[in-house]
Amino acid sequence: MAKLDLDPALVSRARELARRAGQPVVDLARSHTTVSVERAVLRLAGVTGADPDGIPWVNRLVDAVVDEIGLEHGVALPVFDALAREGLPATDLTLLAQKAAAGSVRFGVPTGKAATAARKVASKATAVGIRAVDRKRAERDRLIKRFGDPKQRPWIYLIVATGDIYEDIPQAQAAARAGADVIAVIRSTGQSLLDYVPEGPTREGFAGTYATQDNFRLMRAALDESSRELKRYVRLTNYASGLCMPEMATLAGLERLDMMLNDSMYGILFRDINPIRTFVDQRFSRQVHARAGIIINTGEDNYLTTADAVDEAHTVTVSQLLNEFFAHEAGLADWQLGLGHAFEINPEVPESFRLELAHALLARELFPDAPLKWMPPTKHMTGDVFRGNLLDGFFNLAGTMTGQGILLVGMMTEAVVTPWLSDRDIALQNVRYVLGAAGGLHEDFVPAPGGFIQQRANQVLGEAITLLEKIEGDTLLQAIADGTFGIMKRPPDRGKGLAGVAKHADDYFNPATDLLEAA
Amino acid sequence: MAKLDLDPALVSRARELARRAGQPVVDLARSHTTVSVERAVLRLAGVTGADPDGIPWVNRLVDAVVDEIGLEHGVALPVFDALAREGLPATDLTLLAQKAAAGSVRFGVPTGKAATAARKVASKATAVGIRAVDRKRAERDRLIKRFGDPKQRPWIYLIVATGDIYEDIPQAQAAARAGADVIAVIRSTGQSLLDYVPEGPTREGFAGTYATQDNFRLMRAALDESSRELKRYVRLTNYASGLCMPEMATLAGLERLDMMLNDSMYGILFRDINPIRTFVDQRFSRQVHARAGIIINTGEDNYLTTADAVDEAHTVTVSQLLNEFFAHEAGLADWQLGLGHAFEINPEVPESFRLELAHALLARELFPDAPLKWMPPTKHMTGDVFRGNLLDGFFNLAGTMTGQGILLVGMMTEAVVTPWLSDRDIALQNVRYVLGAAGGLHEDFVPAPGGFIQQRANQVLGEAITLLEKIEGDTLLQAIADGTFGIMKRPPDRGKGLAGVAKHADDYFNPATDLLEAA
Amino acid sequence: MSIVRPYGDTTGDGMVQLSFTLPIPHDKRAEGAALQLAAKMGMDPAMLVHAKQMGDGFTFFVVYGRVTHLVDTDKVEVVERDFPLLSAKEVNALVKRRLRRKLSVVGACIGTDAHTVGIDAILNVKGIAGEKGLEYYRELKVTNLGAQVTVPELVAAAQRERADAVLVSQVVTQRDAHLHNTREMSAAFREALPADKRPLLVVGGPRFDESMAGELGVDRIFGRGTTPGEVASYLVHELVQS
Amino acid sequence: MSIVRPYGDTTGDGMVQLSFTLPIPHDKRAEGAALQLAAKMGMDPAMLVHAKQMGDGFTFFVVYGRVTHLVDTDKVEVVERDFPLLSAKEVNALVKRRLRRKLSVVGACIGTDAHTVGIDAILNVKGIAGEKGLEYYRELKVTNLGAQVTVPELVAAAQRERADAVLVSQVVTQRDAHLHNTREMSAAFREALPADKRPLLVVGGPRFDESMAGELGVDRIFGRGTTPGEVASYLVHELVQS
Ligand code: B12
Ligand code: B12
Ligand SMILES: Cc1ncc(COP(=O)(O)O)c(C=O)c1O
Ligand SMILES: Cc1ncc(COP(=O)(O)O)c(C=O)c1O
Repeated sequence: MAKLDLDPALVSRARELARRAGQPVVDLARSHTTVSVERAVLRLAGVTGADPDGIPWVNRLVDAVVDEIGLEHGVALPVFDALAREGLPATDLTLLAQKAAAGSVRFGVPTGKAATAARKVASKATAVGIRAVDRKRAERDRLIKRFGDPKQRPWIYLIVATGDIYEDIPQAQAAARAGADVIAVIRSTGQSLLDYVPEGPTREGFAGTYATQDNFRLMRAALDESSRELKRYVRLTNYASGLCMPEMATLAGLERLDMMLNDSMYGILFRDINPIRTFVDQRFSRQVHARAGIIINTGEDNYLTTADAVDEAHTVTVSQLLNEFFAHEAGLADWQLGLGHAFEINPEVPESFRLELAHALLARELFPDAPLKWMPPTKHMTGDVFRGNLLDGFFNLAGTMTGQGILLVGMMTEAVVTPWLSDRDIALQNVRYVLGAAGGLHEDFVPAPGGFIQQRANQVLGEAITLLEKIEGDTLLQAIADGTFGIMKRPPDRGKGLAGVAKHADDYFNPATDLLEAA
Repeated sequence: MAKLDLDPALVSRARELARRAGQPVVDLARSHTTVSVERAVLRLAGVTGADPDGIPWVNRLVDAVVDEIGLEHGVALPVFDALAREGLPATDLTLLAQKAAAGSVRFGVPTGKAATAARKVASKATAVGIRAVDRKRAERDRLIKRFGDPKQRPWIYLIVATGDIYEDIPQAQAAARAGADVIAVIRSTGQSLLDYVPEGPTREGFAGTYATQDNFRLMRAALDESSRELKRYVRLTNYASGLCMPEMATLAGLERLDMMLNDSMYGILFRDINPIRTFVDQRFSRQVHARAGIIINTGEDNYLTTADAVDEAHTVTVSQLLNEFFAHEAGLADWQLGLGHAFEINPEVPESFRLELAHALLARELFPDAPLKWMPPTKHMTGDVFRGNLLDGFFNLAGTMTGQGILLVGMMTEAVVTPWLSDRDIALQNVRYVLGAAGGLHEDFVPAPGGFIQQRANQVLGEAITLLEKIEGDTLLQAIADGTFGIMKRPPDRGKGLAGVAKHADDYFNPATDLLEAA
Repeated sequence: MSIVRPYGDTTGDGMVQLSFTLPIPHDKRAEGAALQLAAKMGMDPAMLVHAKQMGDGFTFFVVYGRVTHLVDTDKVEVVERDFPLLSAKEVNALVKRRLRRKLSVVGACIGTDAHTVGIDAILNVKGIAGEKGLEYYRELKVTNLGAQVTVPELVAAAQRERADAVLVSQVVTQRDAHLHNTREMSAAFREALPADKRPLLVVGGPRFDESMAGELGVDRIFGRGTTPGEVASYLVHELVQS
Repeated sequence: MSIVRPYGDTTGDGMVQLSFTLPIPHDKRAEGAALQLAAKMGMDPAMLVHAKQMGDGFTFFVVYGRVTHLVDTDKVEVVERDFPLLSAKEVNALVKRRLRRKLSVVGACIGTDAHTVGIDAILNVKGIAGEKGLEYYRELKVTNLGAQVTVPELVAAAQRERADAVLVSQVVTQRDAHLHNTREMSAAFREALPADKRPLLVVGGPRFDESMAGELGVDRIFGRGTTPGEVASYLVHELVQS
């Protein structure tokens, strides 16, 4: 089914360059930790709940440890050591956090026997959490077996974004009934910069609903109901992104979310989060996703909202190759790689649709086993909703003609509001029409040999290789600082959350990473 | 560019069968005349204007002749004989009509010298009219040379239908400016059953504007203005259809209309006009169109509004072959054959878009030199205007992917109202997007050998041949009576306008036909 | 709950979408004019999200916003079906038993309207939406006059066929053609026949307002998506049962 | 002519298109409810042309019809440009000659809004619609703080940079986030600085109502499609010329 006549040697070279450009970042991630990584460990070990101000006990506990002895040892050793000293069982970890918050617990880094004991209890406690994740994965497998997967590719992915979980739920169920295979609950605009995960069911988000463990659970339960009704397992998506990326991944694993937005650079570029913080958080979160059987969705589509989709098409390819490398390194399998790309070429550009086909096919053929995530037009959507629905139709068509795996359904009101109930219905009708009427058209789509589409795809691949060569020489961190991706310049010593990063001390201990890497 | 792998022997056989099925109808047309054919002759010979009740003098004159001596001799001989007897010059033919209406002229069929003289003057007078048509054709050629043809295929064809020529004009000009290459002024619902052509500029049509010589002239002048402004010759279309088909063709030739809706069976099926009346009128009107350099548009699309577009697809093919035969017989060249077909498959049918592509390509490959007229979805359009605009987009795409010649632009409000100004603008934007973004996609559209599209096209061709064999055996008139086309049953001895048909007497004389056939 | 509001994405948000053209060129004043109209329609706040000039002197607008109006579903006036839906079997049985002759129905599309698909869907055996048309009913005698029937022709046919009911279709509505034609038709029947001899007058078509029957002088109006079964049930209810 | 009506296909026809959802299932009553809303909005007659149930309890409607309202273009209130449009050269010359120092502009996207494309279009050299952004102007000193800037950070930056003007962008509008953030920002400047030391406060974004400046406590609002030249001209007009 190779339609582009790509040179396999060039493709290998591109992958090898991505590996070489990515490896230093992996080394960085392996030698650093962050407050959120540590909080994620504590969540796996069983700390739950929040103080009366809504600050989670994991935050209080990590903060207490950091205040006293810093982050560089990891929190597991000092925490389990303190637990032992307090004479509490591992199931009372939350109680320890409360005591620590009250200032009644002291922390130190144990050595010798105390360390060995703490390590052992810590590993055991964390393993309980990881087993919970494993059970959720098995449960998902069972439910998929029982209810079945969507009949068609691409899977149909829809967002809800009311800000209120109790409005989101009926809208998500209506969408599922109308054909959605995947529901994503968009997060409130502010959440990614919060250095804690809010608690409880929530009703007050802006342009999105807070991601909380309770909201995850409520929505997953609602979609389980829909799955039963529809005899089709409806997947749930949220974001492992922002300052709490590792914790989000953990909560997703614990609440059986099925996909997570999880990009190696999105937070850096679009949330101005510190690059090192992001890469460290990213590696941990991906290890959790790998274990939880969660499909990640990367965010290359976003670059094309700030950069031009024709001029910068190759930056998408480069980023996909990097995301692939980081994902494999963290243990994710190809079927878990929802690499992102988007239909964002200015519709006024001559042959824009054929250019989109070329770009979409290039991704398809570079990553034949990944369930590519195909994102709809956003930047060139205007208040002209009639035109908007038309563009979305051509986006859907490109998706089916090029065999995309996950189709994020575009809304005619993209430039106006977060989607209305009716927008979603109209959008799904659009998808149903296109997939129904032209679902087999890919059979008759044969890019002319040496023609416009093949030439364009090969050109983008060539530009991607040139760029990768440059990145490999300059380092990826420097490339990010230079504005290579999405024209956003993000130097490694700037951005939010840097304070929450520490280089491992020699005695750094993280039972979760150990367990995840042992598998 | 043959994409369907049609068997040339089958194609030839289909054409031969159409010839054999059509010939008896041509023989019928050659041996009959109608009141409208005769009125057309008088129009060419210079009769203009109407009585105070709005009944054209051509009608009064033909009626007077018919009352006295019947229709079977044609009106030219008796009229020019009477003119001579009244001592009037040929330029005073209208005066004669007025006298005849007042009852002060007697008519007979001259013989001998009187007949020879009448024939000569009649021929000369009619030739003046035909020369006027020739001049208009030359003028069109000049203007096209000066302003240019549209840059792209398909030509973009838009309708205006306010009922008021003075609202139509600015709307047509706005449409031309927004990209229309062809403007069609839809006629008032009642007009096709009027056995006369209304006179003067008009403002009171229902769902369309009366076709009158003055309205033709006003709109043509307005579009000449637009052509000058836009540096692109904007074509004008109306209807040579209904009871006055021959006169409409004549007026179109005299006022430099560029295309005319002119089908061999539309009036029979959808206006319940007598089949023989229609076939006679049709042959004359096509001879005029041939002379005037007018492109005809046939009406096969209409069948698919009453019959199913999949089940009855082959009836469209059969009708196209018949229309082609009748057109060639009447002297039309291939470039003048805007054979009709339509995107009318129920969008809920699986692979409906690929079926549309198969049907559209079949027409394209059967008639490679004809500027096929591709009609938009109407029957399956609903009040859901958002969905409507999407369907129209896929219609436009099928048009460009299969190389259609004339694209009648679909409107999102198809199921609601005759088009609003804004509907037209939205529709043109749709066309511009599709042609701009995917105008070259046909290069990459290669129906899989032996696949869905090729199979479907060959199946339709096969069904068409089977039906043509049946028609050849039963006669075309019988087939029409049986409801073969559009499930409308129309026996040859029923329907409107039969009274206005006569079999030629031996001395039948028609100077226009003689001149047109001499060429 | 009888009071509702339009729903965008949150209960009670009142959001609607509106589009229209104003016959003025596009500039700030035109945008203000568009917002003025939206305000008069009760949109507050109204967001002008799209404006595009067409030709010289027209601008198309798309507006989104919240309407302040409340909808009271208790105050809705609808022509509810006030007769039971019967199967073809039941219709036939009732006609046979109570009327003891076939019920005569004359159908046509009058005026210059040539849209027969709708009336044929009701009358022809083929029917629509999986229901057979009235011709399929053994006890109904159907005369379908087709399209472009003049009112005098229709009245004559009704008399000739001793029509119990006359079914008229009107699809073209531009300049209220359907209303004019319907009024002309009902007046002609009133003129031609005394009240007790007059057939039941039924009109149908996709753009009728079903509540206008009285105003138009007919007994019943059927709109978009009517099925033959509904019509047959209505005829039996009016002509056989009451 | 100052009175106009919406235009469908004939002058004065008053035709508009409307769509919305009601939180009720689809039936005749729901259609009646939809028409009731259309009537309240001034549509008469209103044609319900599409109705589709979504999920259990919602129905989407499309309505076409004539509105009875008149639009009076003389009564339109718009924020017209009340300053001359200047070229970059003219702007630079005026600042240089009259102000005799660089004019300091601080820009940011505040709150949790991370949409920088709009403010960057105004500030960055690259600009938009063929016009260079304010950084290109030799006599302007631009400090672009980027996105997700808190109000205290913005006030501090404005003081540090001795800002003559503060330019704030707000793109997210759900639950009126843009209005809340703008009010918070203008209040903070009022609190932090005496009136005569306060920089000119300018906000922009695609969904602002330009006439709300007073209400929001800012000096000017710029909406959809603003170009850098307009902003520069306005700044010079307010800060240099008057
Ligand atoms: C098919 C069609 C045609 C065919 C008609 C073939 C035929 N033999 O009927 C052809 C191609 C010939 C045609 C021609 C024209 N058409 Co036409 N046509 C349509 C189309 C595409 C579909 C109509 C249809 O068949 N609907 C399907 C049937 C089943 O639905 P229905 O009619 O609503 O009927 C249902 C109910 O309303 C009800 N019902 C209807 N009648 C009755 C009667 C009774 C007694 C009862 C109980 C119930 C009932 O029950 C039916 C079943 O549920 C519509 C657009 C659209 N998508 O709606 C335009 C449309 C109706 N046509 C239109 C026009 C303007 C024309 C022309 C006048 C254009 C022109 N100037 O050339 C011509 C001339 C026709 C004429 N003189 O009337 C306009 C009318 C605009 C308006 N609102 O006034 C429309 C809306 C298209 C448009 N937007 O311009 N047309
Ligand atoms: C690009 C984009 C993004 C990019 C932003 C990248 C970046 N660095 O800016 C990314 C992908 C990161 C993004 C993310 C999100 N986005 Co966003 N995004 C858009 C999009 C597609 C285009 C916006 C844009 O760039 N327009 C182009 C610029 C040039 O236009 P502009 O902003 O209007 O600016 C002009 C004028 O308004 C004016 N102007 C603007 N600001 C200022 C300031 C001053 C002082 C002046 C004088 C003038 C001025 O001048 C500019 C030039 O003419 C819109 C949809 C759309 N098509 O509009 C959605 C949209 C704005 N996003 C939206 C949302 C909800 C989000 C998210 C919150 C979704 C989520 N929950 O994950 C996230 C989070 C963002 C956050 N925290 O703010 C919504 C907002 C809904 C609403 N009305 O409240 C929109 C409308 C999409 C939708 N329908 O849901 N988004
Ligand atoms: C990869 C990725 N992560 C996260 C987000 C959303 O970010 P946040 O919730 O952090 O605002 C997006 C936006 O669409 C994304 O593409
Ligand atoms: C071939 C043809 N003739 C005529 C017409 C219109 O007919 P009339 O003006 O006779 O109603 C149509 C309708 O679209 C048509 O397709």
